[in-house]
Amino acid sequence: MKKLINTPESVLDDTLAGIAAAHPELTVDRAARVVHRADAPRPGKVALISGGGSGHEPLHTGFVGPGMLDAACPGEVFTSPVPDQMLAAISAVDGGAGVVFVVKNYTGDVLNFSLAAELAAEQGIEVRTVLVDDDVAVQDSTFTAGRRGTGATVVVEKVCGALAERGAGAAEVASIGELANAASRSFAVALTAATVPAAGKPGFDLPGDEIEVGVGIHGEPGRRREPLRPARELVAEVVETVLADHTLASGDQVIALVNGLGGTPLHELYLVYGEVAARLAERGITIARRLVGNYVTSLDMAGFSLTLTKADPQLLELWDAPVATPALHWS
Amino acid sequence: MKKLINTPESVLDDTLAGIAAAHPELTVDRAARVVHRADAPRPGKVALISGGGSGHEPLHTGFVGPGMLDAACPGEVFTSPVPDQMLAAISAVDGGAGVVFVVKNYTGDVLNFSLAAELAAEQGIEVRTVLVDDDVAVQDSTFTAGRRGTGATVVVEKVCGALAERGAGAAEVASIGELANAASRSFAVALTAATVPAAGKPGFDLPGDEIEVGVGIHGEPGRRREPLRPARELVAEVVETVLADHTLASGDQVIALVNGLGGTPLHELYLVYGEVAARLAERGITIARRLVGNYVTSLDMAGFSLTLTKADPQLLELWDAPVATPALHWS
Amino acid sequence: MDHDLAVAWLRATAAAVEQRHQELTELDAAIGDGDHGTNLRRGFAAVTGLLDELDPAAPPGSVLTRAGTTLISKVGGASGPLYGSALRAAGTALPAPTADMMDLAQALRAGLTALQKLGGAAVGDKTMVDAFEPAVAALERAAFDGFTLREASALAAEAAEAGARATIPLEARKGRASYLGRRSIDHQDPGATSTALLFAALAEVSSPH
Amino acid sequence: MDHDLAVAWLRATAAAVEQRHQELTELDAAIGDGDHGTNLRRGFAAVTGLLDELDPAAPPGSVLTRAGTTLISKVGGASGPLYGSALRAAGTALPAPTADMMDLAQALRAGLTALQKLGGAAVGDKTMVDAFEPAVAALERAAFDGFTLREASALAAEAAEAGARATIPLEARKGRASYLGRRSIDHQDPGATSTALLFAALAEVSSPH
Ligand SMILES: Nc1ncnc2c1ncn2[C@@H]1O[C@H](COP(=O)(O)OP(=O)(O)O)[C@@H](O)[C@H]1O
Ligand SMILES: Nc1ncnc2c1ncn2[C@@H]1O[C@H](COP(=O)(O)OP(=O)(O)O)[C@@H](O)[C@H]1O
Ligand SMILES: [Mg+2]
Ligand SMILES: [Mg+2]
Ligand SMILES: [Mg+2]
Ligand SMILES: [Mg+2]
Repeated sequence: MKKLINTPESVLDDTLAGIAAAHPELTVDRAARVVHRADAPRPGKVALISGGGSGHEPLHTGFVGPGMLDAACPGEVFTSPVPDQMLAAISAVDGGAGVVFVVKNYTGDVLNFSLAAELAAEQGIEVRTVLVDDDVAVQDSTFTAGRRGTGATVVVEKVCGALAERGAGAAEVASIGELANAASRSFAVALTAATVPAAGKPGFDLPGDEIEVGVGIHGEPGRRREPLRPARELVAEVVETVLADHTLASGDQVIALVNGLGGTPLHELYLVYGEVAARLAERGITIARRLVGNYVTSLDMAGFSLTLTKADPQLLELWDAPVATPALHWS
Repeated sequence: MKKLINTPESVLDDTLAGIAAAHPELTVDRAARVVHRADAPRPGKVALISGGGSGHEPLHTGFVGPGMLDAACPGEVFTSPVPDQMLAAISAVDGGAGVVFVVKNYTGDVLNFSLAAELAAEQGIEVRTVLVDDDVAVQDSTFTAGRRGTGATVVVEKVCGALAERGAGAAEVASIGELANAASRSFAVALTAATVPAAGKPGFDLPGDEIEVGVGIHGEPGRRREPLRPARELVAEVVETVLADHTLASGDQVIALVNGLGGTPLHELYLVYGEVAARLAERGITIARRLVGNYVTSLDMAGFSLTLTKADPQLLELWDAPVATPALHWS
Repeated sequence: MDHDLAVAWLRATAAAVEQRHQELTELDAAIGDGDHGTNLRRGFAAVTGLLDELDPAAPPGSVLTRAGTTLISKVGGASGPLYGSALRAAGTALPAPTADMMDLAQALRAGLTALQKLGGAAVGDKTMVDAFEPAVAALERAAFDGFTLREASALAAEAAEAGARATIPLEARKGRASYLGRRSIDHQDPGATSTALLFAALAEVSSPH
Repeated sequence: MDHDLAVAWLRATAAAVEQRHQELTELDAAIGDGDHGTNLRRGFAAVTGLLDELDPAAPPGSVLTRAGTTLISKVGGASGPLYGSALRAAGTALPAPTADMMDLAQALRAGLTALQKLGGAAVGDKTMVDAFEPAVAALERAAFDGFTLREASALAAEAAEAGARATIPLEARKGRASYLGRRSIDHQDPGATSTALLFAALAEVSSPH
């Protein structure tokens, strides 16, 4: 394992030290493991809180700031945060106007955030939860833990954050998040496996020229393994897979996210985006907004994910609203 | 070799197709291989043009836009662009107020840009060139091609771009670039080698737990090879190395760039930044501004570089000036 | 079960986790995300810290409850809330200052119920429930039959171990392994395996040395 | 040298580059950035395209000049401007419609001068100059001694080849290899190697088949 770390045990704390040093505009509570807006709590504003295992940076800490999250709770690498973190986040950023959690649908995240919500309720604080489950690689059935939350998290956090910034109520913020999630589908392909620092070796073997199609952001194995093909073919198949589970028709608009998994350089992501754009253009689908880069990563995994969010004027308007976070920044 | 590409030969063109699709605010001339501001030429504004081999994205294409470059000329992967590209860029963006090239100091870049400048001069267009040579891994002597240009390129392009945007003359723009370059020093460490698509295999072997200390952004071997150590020790040494060649004293301010080489995830870069900040704080050096992320990459190479630019009020003011490019964006 | 036994049980579990965390992590790497051993190790290290500072007069129920709270605060992942809630519910159900066999069986049943309520898993879903349920059932039977704690906990440990092994041919329907569908078959569930450690530790501290 | 010989020379060079680009790239990977073969291959593929379309009446000098321009436009890297400028200068110096041995030697000297003016390298710096200079010197001597083109170009090819091999023990002082300092020793310079191909191609097309 070759990583720029001190010890596997201290990765989260050392990373938080770096985030604290790099972003004076954020408050980093290393003891409580909470990153929050320095100007929180903002009276009358719904507190938007998310979190999850570390190793997916910039998710979620890189999305804290005006127009997006009020606080993020980073867990250990690939391990969901604990309820104490969410409670600390609430007490740091709750402005008295309600709390909304954005939770990616993994058993650990769901359980820890729901324990936190229960404990908050005991303190008289009502918490609403938006569950993100956009990964079409997993069948959403009673025989699975349901679809995983991946790239759509960025869209959900952005539009919820924009609405919260304008003073909308908790119910409204949660419901736009649910709407954005329902409008989103994602699918990922890994070229290499991620190495969790504590494990010290790649999470799975991916020999020679093979790729994992439908991989999860913690290295959960995908739908199948197959030989790497030219980007054009591979992307065409990924687009097919996402659209097969979507309700997009010619004339529709989307927000598209071509997301790197951590170890794939930007020029490859642009190349992939070019193929995505060409395939969608063939079907008459317009990419109204897009992101190309590393947003929801999986440590050093090479590969990419595609997220398509069907966009209506309201979602686009919220997407365009000003945001000032380490990873998303526009005005 | 596992890459999201179509063929090694088409990497540049396919990447440009993606950039064109992703950035409607830029004009991408795929035939001429020039990326330029859509609103160029801007009469009365000095045209700031850079370029270099591809594989270092977002450099340079990601720095085209208001407040930074007018045009970028991407060469083949790790191969400098050809003079035709620079001439095409000039004719696309020259607003009649002079042209400034920002050139990283590599023989190929220097020769191709200087041929282009000669040819432009034959057309009556005077070109000034800012040579970037910040990499302290190379001895700057008559027995070498001189220091390589690396991370400081971002700083040079930013401050030159800010000044050009305000209508400064070509001499002034070039001289602030030279000043920023002279105030900058960089040093890089590779954990893995980059794989050039056409070569199909890593540029060098880096067995087991070894790292290349002082590596170049085209995988040029560094000062020495040594075992990977904890980030704290490694970063301390990198900081030492950069400072040993710098004129920084307690009380000075710097712009710091902790730059990923392409295959290193963001959480490691933050961790490195935390160590850099701690080491500089010990010496009384203040990091006035910083960037943490992938800015001057080397394909899929894992590792990082550190750039420290001694900052005076003028450089800071130009650094803070609004910029709207794919990779740097603030107002 | 009294204060000392509760403490001894948790310490023995912590020791077993410390010794076998790599095995748990490897099982989790195969069908999960490869952190189960690391998660529990972090959690039980914190539990050990808690035990070191504990009031010697604390009733056994409060020992378990506080250990559960510690697991919830330190583990994260799916297993933290599940084990934590189970211990908390068990601790709450345990009478002070000592509990007999039947009390213990009922308390652990209460823990299992809490675990299942939170996680929604039934026997056969290839989770820790597959080891926890048979272990509690064995305790209950043994208590009903008037067995000693030593005998009962040995039976429970056996049942948990058998339950963990019985997860091998199952297809996971809960947790991260469920993403794998049929490819989760032929792997032993990490959580069921750590549950077997928990009951083995109980048997260990219940036997005279 | 006439039109046909100039064309044949460039085609033979293109064929040699096509055949041996991997070797050139590997030499460049050792002490450079591993693209010299790829660069020249791209450039000479374009030169071949140019030759296919060329006016058969074009004097040999213009063939070389236009090939040089094509290399400058297509190669990039250090070698593109260097070879391109050398060919352009040589072509400009070559009288039309045919050139004798002495003309050719002088034209290639002009090419070398342009290459050195642009790149600033001297013999011994471990660059293409180390093969180019002895080859031109051999041509000049042979021309002075009244040798035929066949004989002269064979001597030049030998000198270039020897010059390329002689770069092995040198420490690079120009180009990317100079970053390596003493570690550039014990490697043959890729540019000197491709220069040897250029002169071998000249010898090849100058010999009757
Ligand atoms: N819904 C559930 N109900 C009961 N147990 C579960 C459930 N989901 C997961 N588990 C158990 O948790 C174990 C995984 O724990 P761990 O690896 O620590 O958490 P994570 O899956 O979040 O990484 C599984 O092996 C399984 O036994
Ligand atoms: N200043 C120079 N003068 C003469 N030849 C040079 C000079 N710099 C580099 N070269 C030659 O160029 C060759 C490398 O060419 P190439 O790999 O195509 O370009 P790059 O180094 O830009 O990748 C070297 O082997 C050397 O022979
Ligand atoms: Mg986990
Ligand atoms: Mg090159
Ligand atoms: Mg796990
Ligand atoms: Mg080269």
